Parts: sequence; C-alpha cells; structure tokens
Amino acid sequence: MPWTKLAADQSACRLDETCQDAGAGRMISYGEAIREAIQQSMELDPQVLVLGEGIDAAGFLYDTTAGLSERYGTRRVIETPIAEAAMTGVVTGAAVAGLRPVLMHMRNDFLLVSADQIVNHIAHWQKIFPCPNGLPLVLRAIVARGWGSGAQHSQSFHAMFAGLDGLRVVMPFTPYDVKGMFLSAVASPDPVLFLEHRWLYGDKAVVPSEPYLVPLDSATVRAIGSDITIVGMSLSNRDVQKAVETLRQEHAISAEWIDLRSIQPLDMKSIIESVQKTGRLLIAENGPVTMGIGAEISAAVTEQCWTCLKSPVKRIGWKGSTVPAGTKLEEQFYPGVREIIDEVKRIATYGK
Amino acid sequence: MPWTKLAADQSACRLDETCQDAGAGRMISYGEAIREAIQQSMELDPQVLVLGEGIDAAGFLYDTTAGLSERYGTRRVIETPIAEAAMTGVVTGAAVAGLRPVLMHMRNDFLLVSADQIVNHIAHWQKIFPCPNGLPLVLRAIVARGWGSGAQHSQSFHAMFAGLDGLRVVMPFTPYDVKGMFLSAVASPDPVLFLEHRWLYGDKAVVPSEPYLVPLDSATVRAIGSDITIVGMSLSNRDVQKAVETLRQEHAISAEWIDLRSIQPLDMKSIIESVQKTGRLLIAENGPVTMGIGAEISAAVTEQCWTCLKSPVKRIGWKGSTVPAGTKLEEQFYPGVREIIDEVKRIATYGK
Amino acid sequence: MQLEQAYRLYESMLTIRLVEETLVQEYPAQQIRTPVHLYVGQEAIAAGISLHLSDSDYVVSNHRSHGHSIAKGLDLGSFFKELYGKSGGCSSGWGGSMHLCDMDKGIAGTSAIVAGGIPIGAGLALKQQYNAEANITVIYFGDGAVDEGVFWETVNFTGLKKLPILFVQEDNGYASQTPSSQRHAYKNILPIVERFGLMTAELDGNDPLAVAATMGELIQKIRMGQGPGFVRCHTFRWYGHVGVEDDTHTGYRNAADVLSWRNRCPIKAMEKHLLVVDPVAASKKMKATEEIIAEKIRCALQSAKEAEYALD
Amino acid sequence: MQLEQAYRLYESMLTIRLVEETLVQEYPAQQIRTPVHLYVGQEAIAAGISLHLSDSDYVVSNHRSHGHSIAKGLDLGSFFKELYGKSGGCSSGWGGSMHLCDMDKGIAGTSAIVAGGIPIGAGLALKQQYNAEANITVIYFGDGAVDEGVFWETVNFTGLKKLPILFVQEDNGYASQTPSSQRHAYKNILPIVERFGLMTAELDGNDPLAVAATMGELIQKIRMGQGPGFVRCHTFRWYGHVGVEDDTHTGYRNAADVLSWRNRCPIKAMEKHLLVVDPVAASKKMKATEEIIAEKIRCALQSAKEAEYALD
Ligand SMILES: Cc1ncc(C[n+]2csc(CCOP(=O)(O)OP(=O)(O)O)c2C)c(N)n1
Ligand SMILES: Cc1ncc(C[n+]2csc(CCOP(=O)(O)OP(=O)(O)O)c2C)c(N)n1
Ligand SMILES: [Mg+2]
Ligand SMILES: [Mg+2]
Repeated sequence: MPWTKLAADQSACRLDETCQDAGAGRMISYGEAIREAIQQSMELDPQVLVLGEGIDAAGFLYDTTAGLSERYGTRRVIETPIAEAAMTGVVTGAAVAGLRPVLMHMRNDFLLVSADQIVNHIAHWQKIFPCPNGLPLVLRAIVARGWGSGAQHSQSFHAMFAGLDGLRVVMPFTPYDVKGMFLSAVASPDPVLFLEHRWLYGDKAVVPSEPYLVPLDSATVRAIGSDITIVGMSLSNRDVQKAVETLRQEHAISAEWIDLRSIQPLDMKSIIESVQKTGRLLIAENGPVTMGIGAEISAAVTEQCWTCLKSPVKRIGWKGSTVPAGTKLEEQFYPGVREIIDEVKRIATYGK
Repeated sequence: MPWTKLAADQSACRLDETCQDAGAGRMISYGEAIREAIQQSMELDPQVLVLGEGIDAAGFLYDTTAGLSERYGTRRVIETPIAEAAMTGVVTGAAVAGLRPVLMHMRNDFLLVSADQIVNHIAHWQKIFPCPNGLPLVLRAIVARGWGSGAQHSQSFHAMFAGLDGLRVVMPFTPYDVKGMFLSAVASPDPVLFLEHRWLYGDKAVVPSEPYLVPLDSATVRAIGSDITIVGMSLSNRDVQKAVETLRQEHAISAEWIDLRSIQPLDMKSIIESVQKTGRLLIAENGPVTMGIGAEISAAVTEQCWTCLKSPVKRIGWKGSTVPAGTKLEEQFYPGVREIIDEVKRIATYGK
Repeated sequence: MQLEQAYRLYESMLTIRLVEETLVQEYPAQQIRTPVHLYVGQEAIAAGISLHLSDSDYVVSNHRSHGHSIAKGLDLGSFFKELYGKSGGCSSGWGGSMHLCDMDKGIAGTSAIVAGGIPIGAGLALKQQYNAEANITVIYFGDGAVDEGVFWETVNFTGLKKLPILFVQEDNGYASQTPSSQRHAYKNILPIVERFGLMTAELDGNDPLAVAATMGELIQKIRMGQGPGFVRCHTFRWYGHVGVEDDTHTGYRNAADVLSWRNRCPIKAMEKHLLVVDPVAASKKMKATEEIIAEKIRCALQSAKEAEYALD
Repeated sequence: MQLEQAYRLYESMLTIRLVEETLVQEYPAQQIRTPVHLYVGQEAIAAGISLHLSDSDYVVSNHRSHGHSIAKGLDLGSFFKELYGKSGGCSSGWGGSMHLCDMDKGIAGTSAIVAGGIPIGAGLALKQQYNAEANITVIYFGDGAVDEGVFWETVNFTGLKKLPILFVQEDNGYASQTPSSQRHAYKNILPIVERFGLMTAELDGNDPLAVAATMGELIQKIRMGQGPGFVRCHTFRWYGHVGVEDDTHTGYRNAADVLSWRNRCPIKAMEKHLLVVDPVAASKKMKATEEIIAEKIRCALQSAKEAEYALD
C-alpha cells in the first residue's frame, strides 16, 4: 500500500509543521500546492482517480487539474455530467469496491445537490456495513467569496456537515497544509470533505516538493500568546493573523492564534490546552455565526474549561446565512480585522 | 385574507397556552390534531394545497391526510412521484406565485434529497428577491425512532437546518401545539420546516375544535422551577417531563422545564429569563449532541448569562449521528430519564 | 435450461420463500424488531439473476433486500442475526432488515433511501470497468425508484461510460400504496432508457425460466462489454409494503388482481416445470431440497435467537 | 410575421445586445462586481418567446439571465442598478447578475444552481393551472441543466399533471467548457422527453423568425391546455462562459465554429429580413430604434452609476 509507506517514511524523516516556516525552500501557491498534491496522489497510487465537472476542460478547476488527463488518461481523470448526486454515489461505490476516488466541485454550494448521498449514505456507510476497503473517498470543494457571487455561490458549509461522525471535514489554510492534508485525505480510509478557499489560492509559502502527510484531525497553534485564544479557520485565519499582530503591537494584547484546520473531528485538546493558559476564547467563523462550528467549540470549551475561563467564549462571523451580492452589502456582511480587534478588546477587558 | 382574520379573532378571544391545561374539553391525539389542523387550513383558505408521497393512498401518512381528497379533490390533494427535490421546487414556485402549499414527507430523512432546494433556494429566496406574496410554504416531515428503523429512517435534522435565517424550523410536542403551530405555519408568510415526531402521535390532550394559532417563535415553560432549567424539544420533552417530576419528588431539585418548540428562530429570551433565575441549564437534544441545537443554545446562553451561570451549560443527547438498528444498540444509543436525572444531579452539585 | 441449473433456481427461490415465511411466523413475537419488506411473490427475479453471478459480481439492493441478498449467497445465520439485532449479524446489528451486506459475496450494500443505492452501484461498476474485470454489478430497484432524479443521472452516466451494469426494475405496480399511473408520465420506461444506450428487456418476473434465460443472455453481453442493460420485470408482492400482513383489505389493490398474481406463483411454476422435465426424480428431489432448506433455516433461526445482542 | 411584430422582435434582441455590449465596455472598470454570463449570440430565443408572453406569464431563468429578463420587460434601470449593487436594483442589490427578478413583469426568479430553477417553474405553472388561468410558465435552461436529476423529475411531474410549461433548452453545445458529447449518453433529448408527454420542437435558435413562429404556435397550444412543450434551440454564445472576454484562445471551442456562429448573428438576420419586407422604411426605423435603445441604456446606466449603494 503506497499510503502506509508514505506514512512510515514520514515518521522517519519527520516533515512537520516547523518545516514550513523554515524559510529556505521552494515557494509555491496554495493553488499550485493543491495541483501538486493531486498529481502526486495519482502518481503514488493507481487506485486514485479524480472526477468532476470541468476538471478536464479549459479552466481545469482553477488550474488544479491541468495536465492530469494527458498524464493519467481519461480513465483516471473523468470529466462528469452536472449530476452531483449521482457522482457522489459513484465515488461512494467506487470506494466501497476499493478505489480511492476524489470528486471535485467548483463550489461547495453544489454539495447540497448531493446532500442525500453525503448525509444518508457516505456518513453512515462504514458504521452500518462492514467495509473491508474502508470508504476512502474525498469530496473536494471550494468555498468562494466576493465579487457579487451572492447567495448560491459564497456559502461555507463546513458547519452544516460537521455533525456527521462518519465524515471528516477539513479546511486547510496554508499552502503547506493544503498539500499535506490533501494527501492525507486521499490516504485516509475514511471519507473526507476537503474544503478549500478560493481566496487562498494565491497565498505562497515554502512547500516541500516530495509528498508528505499532515494530520486530518489536529488544529495547529500559529502564534503563541497568553491573554486570549483566537480560533480561525480557512480564510478567517487571514484576518485573525492580522488582528493578532495589531493586538500585540498596538494594544499590548498577546493573543494565541489557533488554526482549526479540522472541523470534524474537532481537536478539542489543542483548543482546551490553549484556553487553560489564556482563559479567553474568540472563534472567528468562516461562515454565519449561528449554528457555526464556533457554537460547538464554545459549548465544549465552556463545559471543559469552566473554571479557567475568565470571560464567556465569543464568536464572530458573517451577519447571516444569505450572502448578499452588492459591494457595500458584502462589506457590511463580513467582519474584518477591525471587528476581531474590537471584540478581543471587549473580551480582554470583560468584567474589568 | 383568512389568516389575518384568524389572527385577529384569536387576539380577541385569547386562546393560549393555559387553555390546554384547562382540563375540560375535547381530548384528541397528536396525530388527530395534525389531521384536524390540515383539514381546517384547507377549509379556511382555498389557496392551501397539500402534496406528498402517500398522502392520497392507503395509510394516508398515518391517517393525517385521510378524507382530504374526497373533500377537496385531487386538485388540492396531490399525490406525488417519489421526487423530493422537484416537489420541493414545485412548492417553492407555487408559493412564489401565491398559493400556500404544504409538502409532506413520511420521514424527515428524505428532506436530504431536496437539500439543494431547501438550503440554496427556499432559505434565500425572500432575502434575494422581492416576494410580494412572501414564501408561504410548509415542509411537513416526521422524525421517527426505534423498531430498528436505523441509520436512514431515524435521524432528526432540526439542527442541520437550524442555521438558515430564511427558514423557520419548529418541533411541536403537544397535541395542542401541533395543531396551533401547524395553522400558524400555513398562515406564515415565511417557509416553515414543520417537524413532527412519530412517537408523539398517540399522546392525547385537550385540543379546541376551532382553529387557533400558536406562535412559531416562542418556547414555553411547561414546569416552573428554581434550581435548574432543562430545555427539551419534541420527543425529548417526554423524558424531561418525567425527570422533572422525579427530581422534585425524590431529589428535592426544582427544575424548570422549557419546551423549545421553535428551533429557528430560537426563543433566547425565554431561555435566558429562566437561566437568570436558575443559574443552571441542561439541554436535552432530540438528536446527536455534537452540532445539535444545544450547541447554539449553550454558546448563546453562556455569552448572555455569564454572570448568573452557576455551572457550565450541559447537553445530553444521542451517542452519535448514525442510529443503529439492533434493539440493544438502540437502547445504548438513546439517553433516557435516568441519564437526565443523573446529569441534573451532577450539574446541581457542580463545584460543591 | 439444464436440469442442475433448474434445481438451483428452484432451491434459490424456495430458500427466499421459506425464509420469509419464517419471518411471517416469527414477526408477531416481536423479537424481530426492524421493518421488513417482504419479497414473497417476486423470488424468480433475484433467483433467476443470481444464477448467472459469481461472488465477484456485485449487487446493490434497496429496502426490499432479503431476496436479493439471499439469492446472492448471504449466510442465513448472519441474515437472521441481523434481523434480530444480534451479534454476528451481517451488518453487526447496526443495519437491520434494510441494510444487509456481505462484501465476500458481492453484496455491497443496501440503501433504504429510494434510489439511493443506484448511483452507488454505478461506482461499483466503475471499479470493475477500471480494473478491466469481466464482472458486473446488478442494481435492484422498484417502479418507485425511477421517480427519483438520481436514477436518471445514473442511467445517463452509465450509458455514457458503458458501465457493466444490469439495472433490474422490479415493477410490482406500486410504490408503497401508490400505483405507477399516479407517478409516471409515461407508460413504458424501456424505450426511454434505450435512448441512453442501455440494452433493454421486458419480462414476466413471475416466470422463472424466462427470467433466468433472458438475464443469462443479457448478463453475458454486459460481461463481454457490449454495454449496460435494463430489465423491467413485471411482478407483484403478496404482502403489504412493509410488515407481514396481507393488506388487500386496505383497498389500494384490487382483490382479484391480488388473487390472480398469487395464482402465478413463481415457485409453483418451477415445480411444474421440474415435474415435466424430470418426471421421475423431481418430486423426491424437491421434497429433499425443501427439507434441507427448512433445516438450514431452523438452524440459522435458532442460532440467531440464541446469539447475544449486538452491543456498542 | 406582421411588420409591427417583426420590429418588436428586432427591438427586443437589439436591446439585449446593446445592454450586454455596454456591460462588456463597463466591466473592466470593475464597478460591476458580479459574475456576468453573457447572452450575446442567443438573443433570438428569449426575444422570440417573449413576443408571445404577457406580464401574467412567468419566466424562470438561470445564471445566463440577462436576455431572458430584459426580453420579458425588466426595467433597464433596475437591471443596471442590480449589477452595480445599488439601491433600486431589481433584487435590492442582494442578487447581482445571477438573481434577477420582477414579479410585476412575471420574472419570477433566477437560480444560479444549474437546474435549480426548473422545478420552481413547475410550481409557478401549478398555480396557473390551479387557478385555471390561460397563462403559462417559460423555463429557460441550458444543455447542461438536463444533466441534473431534478430536471427529469420535473419533466415527469409536468407530463403527469399536464402543466402549462414551455421548457426552453438553449443548447449552446457546452456547459461551461465541457461539450454535450462528454456529458450526454444520448444525441437528441427530444424523443426522450416526448415519451413523458411533452410536445417538442427543434429549432435554429439563431433564426429569429423561426423561433418566433414556432414558439408562437407552441405557446398557443400550451395556453389552450394541450399540454406542456419542450423546445431545443441550437445556438452559441459568443463570449466566454462567464465574464466579458472572448475565450476562443483557450481552445475548447474551435475557432472556425466560433466564427461561423458569429456569422449567423440573429440580429443581422433580422435586419436583413426587415430590409426585405419593409425596404423603404426599415433602414431608418432600425436606426431610430437603435438610437432610442442606446439612449435608454445611457440613462439607465447613468442612473445606476449615480445611485446609492444598497445597504443593509
Ligand atoms: C427518498 C425516499 N423517499 C421516500 C421513501 C419512502 N419509501 C420507502 S419504500 C417506498 C416505495 C418504493 O417503491 P418501489 O421503488 O416501487 O419499491 P417496492 O417497495 O415496490 O419494492 C417509499 C416511497 C424513502 N425510503 N426514500
Ligand atoms: C448544481 C451546480 N453545479 C455546477 C454549477 C456550475 N455551473 C455554473 S453554469 C454551468 C454550466 C451550465 O451549462 P448550461 O446549462 O449548458 O448553460 P450555459 O452556461 O451553456 O448557458 C455550471 C456547471 C452550478 N452553478 N450548479
Ligand atoms: Mg414497486
Ligand atoms: Mg450550454
């Protein structure tokens, strides 16, 4: 099995987090890292195939699938009809039978068309059936934002699918993670909903050229701090990062920044460890606040860190569940660095 | 408009909560109350039509639609193909055009087949389009449990659809509420997901025979108490009710029992008022704990009642998101009165 | 049909029938606590198909899955255990009647969502095609499942990719209690799916010999890569949609129809055939077969009753 | 076709064209901040249909909605304001290019989910049938939307209930950059949907006279309750799938095809026709029409640019 070998190699040479900040090395973008990860997964394992709308057509899903069909043939690179429900069933069946299919969606909004297959089938399959092959499939989907994409093309469904034990959900933020987590998603015996963010595609960082794995179930501390913990996810990390810097420089607030990375399962251990130190928590949702993953984190942290919490867990996120199209409406809709800073200041001075 | 008239009549004669415990009056079951509500809504308003699989066929959706087609004709009582996605779009279009359609599903699990229509269309429609007629549609669906119904026929999707501003979600518990809330759902200009519980169909109570409205956005206090607040929803109220009695009688704990009734919007005001008094909160989810509506309630209450909370908000619910079929597995899966009592005792003695 | 095959077909149908009659007997004791959708009356279809399948061929089934699974070789012990929610059940007690599975036998899974299993079947077939196997996937569904869009999406994808699939529509005239005429804008689905590049056949699903013969030919063609196939099998379920009661009294099916279909019992038809083609031995052989099956069922049932409940 | 009608048809097409050419010009200034899917090249379809519709007839549209909406009478001011995200936009600035609406004009809504609007159209038609109106609903969609199951479910329901619907497939050969042949197991959808009880027609969607004539007849039949209809209109979009660029260089469409379709401009065809049937006045009239439209667009655009941004 190529994937067990990769995992073994990795524990030998220990390519982990620290690596990406090493400075030296090849810089590539988030989008390029995805493309490389897809290509390497196909190279590593002939059982990997990719399917989707527009993956073998001009555009190539923002270039992430360019060149694949020339290299691996249309047997392994399957341009599909616009039939998300059936194609989701198809990858389920293929995974049951032992292939490692990756189904790709240009927008995660389209996942809803296949919600029955995801929720009623994929998320239960391994629990109700003995699955000698596991259920190694990846649903890759892009979260978008802005330019008036509006109600049906700017949603983020990480939280809607976060309550299903049988489906992993991840939201990588960095080029390093997106590559390593994609390879882990393909390697995983469990189905994975792999949510990318369109606005991160241009971000560049050092990414090793060889294949490597980043765990699917662990958050990561991206900045160490002592006054408050801020949890970001996917794009919201970008604002968190800026806020953390400003808070340190201008407000003498030392914030610990956790990039959630995994939505299901939640890495509560990392969050709790941090909150035990800081006593304060803000979750920056990349989505509507209500019923966001922040609700679950808040509830769980409050249960488990009651005595060390100095102020109630707070959440910040979109103004609602329908994203408007107009420019100013969009501006009003999304919170930004400013709002995070203000919220942190309120939390830091809570009760004082 | 028949519905404004009904609302007006009602504010005159004040048929409210208290009425149901009045003792005197006609006893009917939850199932009969639904049937009566459907029939009266059709009688009141010729723009109301009902659609669904099996609604005009032997069985009549557990008898709730029996007799309707004889009375109102197949023009208004539309037996449909097994095509939940299209039929959901059909009721959306019909509501846009000014009818008041009610689409019925024997199991709420089948809603997932139409998730795109619900989430990407219904829940956004009124926000993005001027809707002179509102979007007066009802999706009626039954939550089931037990007898090995298993993974695909025992789910409860109230929480999955609770994060959509443009969709009301209700879960009536009593015969009185199920009738009044059904009539309110049909009267509402907004789309309503109306979730019944199959296990409540036999419950009997006093139900006025005339039409009346119960609000779609308010929780109700079903037992007054001072030591802890317990929020139940739909069937979980049944265990809460028993637990509250036992707690009072055997443990000298005075619990306030709130029946949530409405999942979206949440009646946070009622919950907070209660928690301000009791200082303690347990949510008994009728579904998996993780990403349940209890998470949102917990997060919101903690934010808003921080200073009066004596212990962290706790949640109790199903063991996971895949419901097993086997008898003993089911027993292990669902918490019961015992678990609620134990949890309340832990909460009540928290930190002591 | 060769005699040996005919006996196998008979045995397969009779096994399904006797298993389900056992369920009918045992169900009132309320120890089988899972909704059962009986296959009685429709046995010729799964039996006639499975005659031509090996363990490497897949089947995907729906809520009415007993016959499909048993014909494909599901162990009766693990079947009964599953229905009793016992440890050792084919789905470890998690599935119940509507979620049978045995990957070693090619029983890939069962969805209780109408049409939910259909695209999953296409995925199984995609793997068979991908690996250039000569194996095929059989997808079972009813006249109701074709109402769902995902059925049409799958038919299109199958025709496009020429997947090795046999679509088996068990047309018993009703989806639950609703007749096809109230749900379909068309009378016959076959000329429609033909346009998607599927080979088609229409069959009396209660004629075991016809089923076995036609399915055999079609499956052979599919194996040889000549494309996917779709068979519409007219049949009738004897019992109610769910549960173990005769539901004729509820009135949605006319009593004369019920009777006439009962008179067209596929097992009786097979008995008659065997008596004709094997006049000397048939009677005895059938009796022996029945006894063997009954004994197997007794053991399997017993083992299920005695087994421990599945626990988490 | 009567002369007056011909001029209306011309005006309608030209309005769409000039509006979208305005978008092409204005888009690079980045003040129209919403993804635009241009209809240029396909104008004859919406214009030819809308000729036969009143405000009481509904249309439901998809991502490529400008032409459908403008032909149905959407006010240009509220159109431009919507695209500029301004107050006074037809969807209050919430919708953008992909969510146009004007219930007073029968523009019931627009879904950017492929095929998402199709069943909604059936619901609109259900209400028309329910109230025994003589009005109809037109559902616009592409060759891509028929890939989705919900399309087939809706066709079935429509055929079953004989809803007053005109399904309009704008077959421009591609869904985004993927040709039909890579997505459809069948060559022609018409004989398939016919089996569901739909009247069908196949059209050169770039021939405005043919479109107007055929649609007129079919719409009349649908109004009179003769059943639903389905028209496949062959056409071609001149610009890229989204945005205002020519995308021929990306190679998915062959340059010769693009050119040949551009040479079959529906507006040019209409001009030619008017010059033949009204040789004396046409030239002048067309010029006047163009000026009026251009002036209307100037005003509308100006009002949009000057309007306040929509705020929450
Ligand atoms: C998506 C979905 N909708 C509705 C149901 C409820 N349901 C269960 S079986 C059934 C009828 C199926 O009829 P058919 O496909 O003809 O199979 P049969 O029962 O006749 O064998 C229905 C509507 C379901 N399980 N899933
Ligand atoms: C459910 C869904 N899947 C995918 C998309 C992405 N998408 C937008 S337009 C389009 C192609 C539509 O093609 P067609 O129906 O032929 O219309 P055309 O653009 O050619 O007018 C696709 C795939 C979407 N919007 N919705
Ligand atoms: Mg049937
Ligand atoms: Mg197209």
